Amino acid sequence: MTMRLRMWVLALGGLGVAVLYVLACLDLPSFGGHRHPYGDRAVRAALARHTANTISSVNFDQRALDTLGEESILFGSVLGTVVLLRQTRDEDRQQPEPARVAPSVRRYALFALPVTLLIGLYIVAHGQLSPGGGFQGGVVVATSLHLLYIAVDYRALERIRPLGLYEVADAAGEAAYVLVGAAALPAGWAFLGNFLPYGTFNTLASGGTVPLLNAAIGVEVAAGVVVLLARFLDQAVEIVSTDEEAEGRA
Amino acid sequence: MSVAQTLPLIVITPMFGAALLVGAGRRLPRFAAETLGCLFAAGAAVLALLALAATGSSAGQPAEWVGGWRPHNGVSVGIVLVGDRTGLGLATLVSLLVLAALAYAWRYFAEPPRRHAGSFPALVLLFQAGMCGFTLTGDLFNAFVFFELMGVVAYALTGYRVEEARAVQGALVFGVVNSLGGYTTLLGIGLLYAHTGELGFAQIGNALAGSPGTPDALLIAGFTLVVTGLLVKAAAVPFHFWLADAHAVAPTPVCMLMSGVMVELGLYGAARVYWTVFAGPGGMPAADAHRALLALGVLTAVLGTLMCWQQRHLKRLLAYSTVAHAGLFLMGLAVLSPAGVGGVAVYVLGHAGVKAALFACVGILLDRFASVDEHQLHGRGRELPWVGALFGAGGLALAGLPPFGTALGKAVTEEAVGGWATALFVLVSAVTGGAVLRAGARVFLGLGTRPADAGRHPADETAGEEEPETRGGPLSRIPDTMLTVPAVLLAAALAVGLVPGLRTGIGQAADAFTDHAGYLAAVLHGRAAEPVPTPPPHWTASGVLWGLVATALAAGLALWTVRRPVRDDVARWTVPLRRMHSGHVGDYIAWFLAGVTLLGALIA
Amino acid sequence: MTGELPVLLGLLLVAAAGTGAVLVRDPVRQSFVLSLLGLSLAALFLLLQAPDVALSQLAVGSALTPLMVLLSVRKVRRKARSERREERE
Amino acid sequence: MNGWTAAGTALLLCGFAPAACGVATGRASRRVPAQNVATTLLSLVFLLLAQGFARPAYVDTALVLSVLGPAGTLLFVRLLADQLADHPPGERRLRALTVGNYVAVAAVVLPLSAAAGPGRAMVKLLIIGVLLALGSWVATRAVHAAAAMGHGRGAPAEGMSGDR
Amino acid sequence: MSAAPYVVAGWLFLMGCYGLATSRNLIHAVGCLAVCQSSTYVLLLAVGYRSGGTAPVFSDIAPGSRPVVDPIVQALTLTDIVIGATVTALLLSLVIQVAKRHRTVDPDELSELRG
Repeated sequence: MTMRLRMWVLALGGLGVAVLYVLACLDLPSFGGHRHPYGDRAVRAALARHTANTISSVNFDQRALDTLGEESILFGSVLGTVVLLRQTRDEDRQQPEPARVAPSVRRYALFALPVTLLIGLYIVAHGQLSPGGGFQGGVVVATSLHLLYIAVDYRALERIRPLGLYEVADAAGEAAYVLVGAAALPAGWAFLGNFLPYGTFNTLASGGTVPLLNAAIGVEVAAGVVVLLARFLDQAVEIVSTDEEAEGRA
Repeated sequence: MSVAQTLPLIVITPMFGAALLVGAGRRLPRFAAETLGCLFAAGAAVLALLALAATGSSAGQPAEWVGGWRPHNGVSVGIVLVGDRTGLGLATLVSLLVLAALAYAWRYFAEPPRRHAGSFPALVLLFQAGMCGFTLTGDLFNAFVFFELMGVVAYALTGYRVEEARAVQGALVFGVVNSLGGYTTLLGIGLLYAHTGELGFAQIGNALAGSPGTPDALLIAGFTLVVTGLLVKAAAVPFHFWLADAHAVAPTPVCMLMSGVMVELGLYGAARVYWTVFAGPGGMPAADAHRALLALGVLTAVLGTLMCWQQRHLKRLLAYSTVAHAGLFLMGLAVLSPAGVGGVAVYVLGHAGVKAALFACVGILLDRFASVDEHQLHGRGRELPWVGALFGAGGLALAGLPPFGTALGKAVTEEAVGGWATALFVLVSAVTGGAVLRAGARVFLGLGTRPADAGRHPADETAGEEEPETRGGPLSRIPDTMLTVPAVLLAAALAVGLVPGLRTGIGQAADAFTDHAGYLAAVLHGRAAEPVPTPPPHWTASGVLWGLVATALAAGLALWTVRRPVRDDVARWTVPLRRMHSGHVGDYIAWFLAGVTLLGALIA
Repeated sequence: MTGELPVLLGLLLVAAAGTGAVLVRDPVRQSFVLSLLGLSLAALFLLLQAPDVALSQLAVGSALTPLMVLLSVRKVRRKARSERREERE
Repeated sequence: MNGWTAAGTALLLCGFAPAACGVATGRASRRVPAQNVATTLLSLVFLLLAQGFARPAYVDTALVLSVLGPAGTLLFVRLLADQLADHPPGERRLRALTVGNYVAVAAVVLPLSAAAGPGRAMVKLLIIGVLLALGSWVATRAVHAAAAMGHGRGAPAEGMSGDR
Repeated sequence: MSAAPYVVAGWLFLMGCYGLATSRNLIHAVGCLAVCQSSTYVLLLAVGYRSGGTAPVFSDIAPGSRPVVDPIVQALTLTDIVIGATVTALLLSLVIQVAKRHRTVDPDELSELRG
């Protein structure tokens, strides 16, 4: 198709979608309205189960199946990335040359790593109380490890990153979510039923199974993101195709 | 354990299997990993079959509220899984087909990625989990999540052979277009949520009933956007472009799944959303939905047929035949009646078996000769008589030879649509079946003149030289599994047409599927409602006759074509059509937007 | 009405950053604008009283996405550069 | 809308928005420092808004951004070192930006701490302030070092071409 | 004001589509897809907003003391963001492979799948 024709089709289509959408917007309840039946029910249900953060209650209790699906998407795409960015037959690995980083930057990274890690763990642990949760904290934890690549050296990162272990942790997070969900099935509970005592409102142990599922997500996300980034780093830093390498030696 | 309680197990069994395979995959030898994959797929299949058998006797639609959030006074905060016969039947079909694909792939691939023996089965299991979840869920957003799960895994599976240049390109196009479709659906979900304040199918339907009357622009836009994403998956024109590109390059076992059932799930989703959400008072008037679906269906069927006939790349040929059939399914659903749904259900079952079997045969050719090009393979298939027989039988079944399930489905559907549609159904079946038979005659029988210069092909065409998918060059002999799987699949397609019990079951499933009020009552109030029974799909004399006509036409068309010299150039009138299918992401996005506009205009 | 002025500002920032991310054609420069889009979205989310969502947008948008994009660019460019050198030889 | 929210909005408009313009235009040597300023100011906006909405819980967003923001900047420095080396940023401008960051952090965190009064909330605020200050210090150091190393380099170790 | 968030969401979606359709670099196209997706975040959160409301997180306020915004859309958006990040990762890895096998990331130069 020529560029010209494509632009015409695009313009017509875009115009039509815009008209459709704008007409719909005119019928929407105006921004900031007060009718949220499902949301109000969700808040009441969260309070009834002693979960201070309603969003966590929705994610890990009321609509926990969505989160299982979401976790599986993450799991599947990490697995997909591992498969897609594998080292193929016509590729070799090359040890990257050490990066030169200013000592002050290196010192900052070594200081910031544990701090970031702690903040990530805090965000995971307080998921059922204050804003945050397994996903947000998990990504922060994974990012903290990559400070080593960013500000120290790739090889430093490799030393603290036994990939096999992280892959197992990734799978374990996924399995744990399923298992916690199914744990009370034999006792007649529904799948993902909140079978644990709800605990005291606004304490770390409140919310029944919410903290457990939250932790499972945290483990999976942290491990999954590490594995994911490892594949990208491998490709960008280590893996070279054979012809590239030969030409590098020449 | 009640039927309802097994519903989540159908979804989580393959998920858990995938987690296990990845967790233990580094230590597992390939054999163990593949066995484990098959076991978990089979486990889910058994669960789905048991649940289906248990519902078969009662009229109920077992509903399981995940997390135990049962509704009080018709409102709940949870997500519901609904095990009506259509949903469970599709979950069963998915699981069985996954099992077939895994069995076919048993010794199929070249070495799996180092230390990741379990990746392929694990991805397929996740694919299965996504598809089963999509069939069972009764919640709009949850459907979107499972839709994305099957999407994400399907992109990875399509690009699985990363060393193949086309594979990664096709997977990328597939990923971009389908993701955009998913986001469109999500926008629609947002609009519907703003309108009704609910997310469950039944809950939204219930809320809409509160404001009967002609639908406003908001409802029309919501319906259009939600359905768009599902029609992208269903490869309705003009959202179909990704399908041929993805199918042409995906590993054969994945093609079996995508053509056999994933595309049809898009249609299922659209139909499910229509009947549960929009079919009641305050929803979309039936005439509007009918007009839109029928128009898209006809367009899809015609375009798919035209493109199918033009192909020499066998996988693309089969892919376009899937597009054509998806158009026929869409036309059947557009009738908006139990008869249409029942006919389509039979057709989908038969088509899944036939199409998967045909892909399996092509996979064998690819292994033997490192090509799926009709011209290059001319006569070389003579040494594979069994594969040829299966391929030919598949072609005849695709054309609608009674008593295959495809023939029954075609007959019932065309009768439901009625009138001029019969001619279109016969033509589409004849041409797509004829294209398969033509290819079969050239490849396996060596009929016609051998193309002088098979390696050459015009710029606007995709030829079929490929890297073999199997390990270390062609296998010493075809593994038994690779031959058994297509045979079993064809036998299953035959059984769909022959087993009377299946037909009554499908008839009841279709009655319940189209019963808007019954679904709402069953989900929100736990009341089993008996839908008004309609006659189940059955053979009629005219159906058999038209099936035979289509088959004869297909055979005649195939014979007539192979006797004529092979044309090297592309027929001039097809050039604009081919140019449309450019493989360019930008073009596809432009058509996508145009398609949304078209759909909206048809509905409004 | 004045209570929603901050939201309007957030919306404008998001719209501007989104438009910029499309119009900037070079992927390296786009990665800057994408990280900006992430930050603007996080601000908008906080203004819409969604701190959970703002947190996850920050987690994804401030380091993860730019890192993936930049690593991809590096891989792609390295490949292209070695091709170019090959051609010259 | 109270004073804190107004201050947060004003900072978003008059601080973050110009910094964003800096991120979106120009060479890497301008974008990278601007990116650091943008994240720092956004953290401060979050702090002000948390106070304005009377929601201490919102402070967590600023806390996360105070560590992820510098991480993002360092990442750009690391992966675009060549571009920074080819066109090093002005020494004086860098220093001015850092000082500006320090001033902004102090100007926001100190009044907020005073408003919070002694206690856990105040400690958290001060920690965020320190992290932000450290972050903008290290970002400047990193940019500076990357630019300086460029002068003495032979072949880039694994850097990317600056051909765009 | 009452429709501004919805309009911004629509604008982002169409802009993203425009970028996708005219992109000359697949990495850029993946970025445009992310822009498309951000429209869904904006729409969902705007739909759930309540004037004068605050987040339904009761770690620092007493339940019932203030009106709260809709938690459901926030949970949906969270899920959506995760999906967005993972899809971006997957598509980028496909782009890397396209670059390796086709030696270009310009969609205009990828012409192997036709007709």
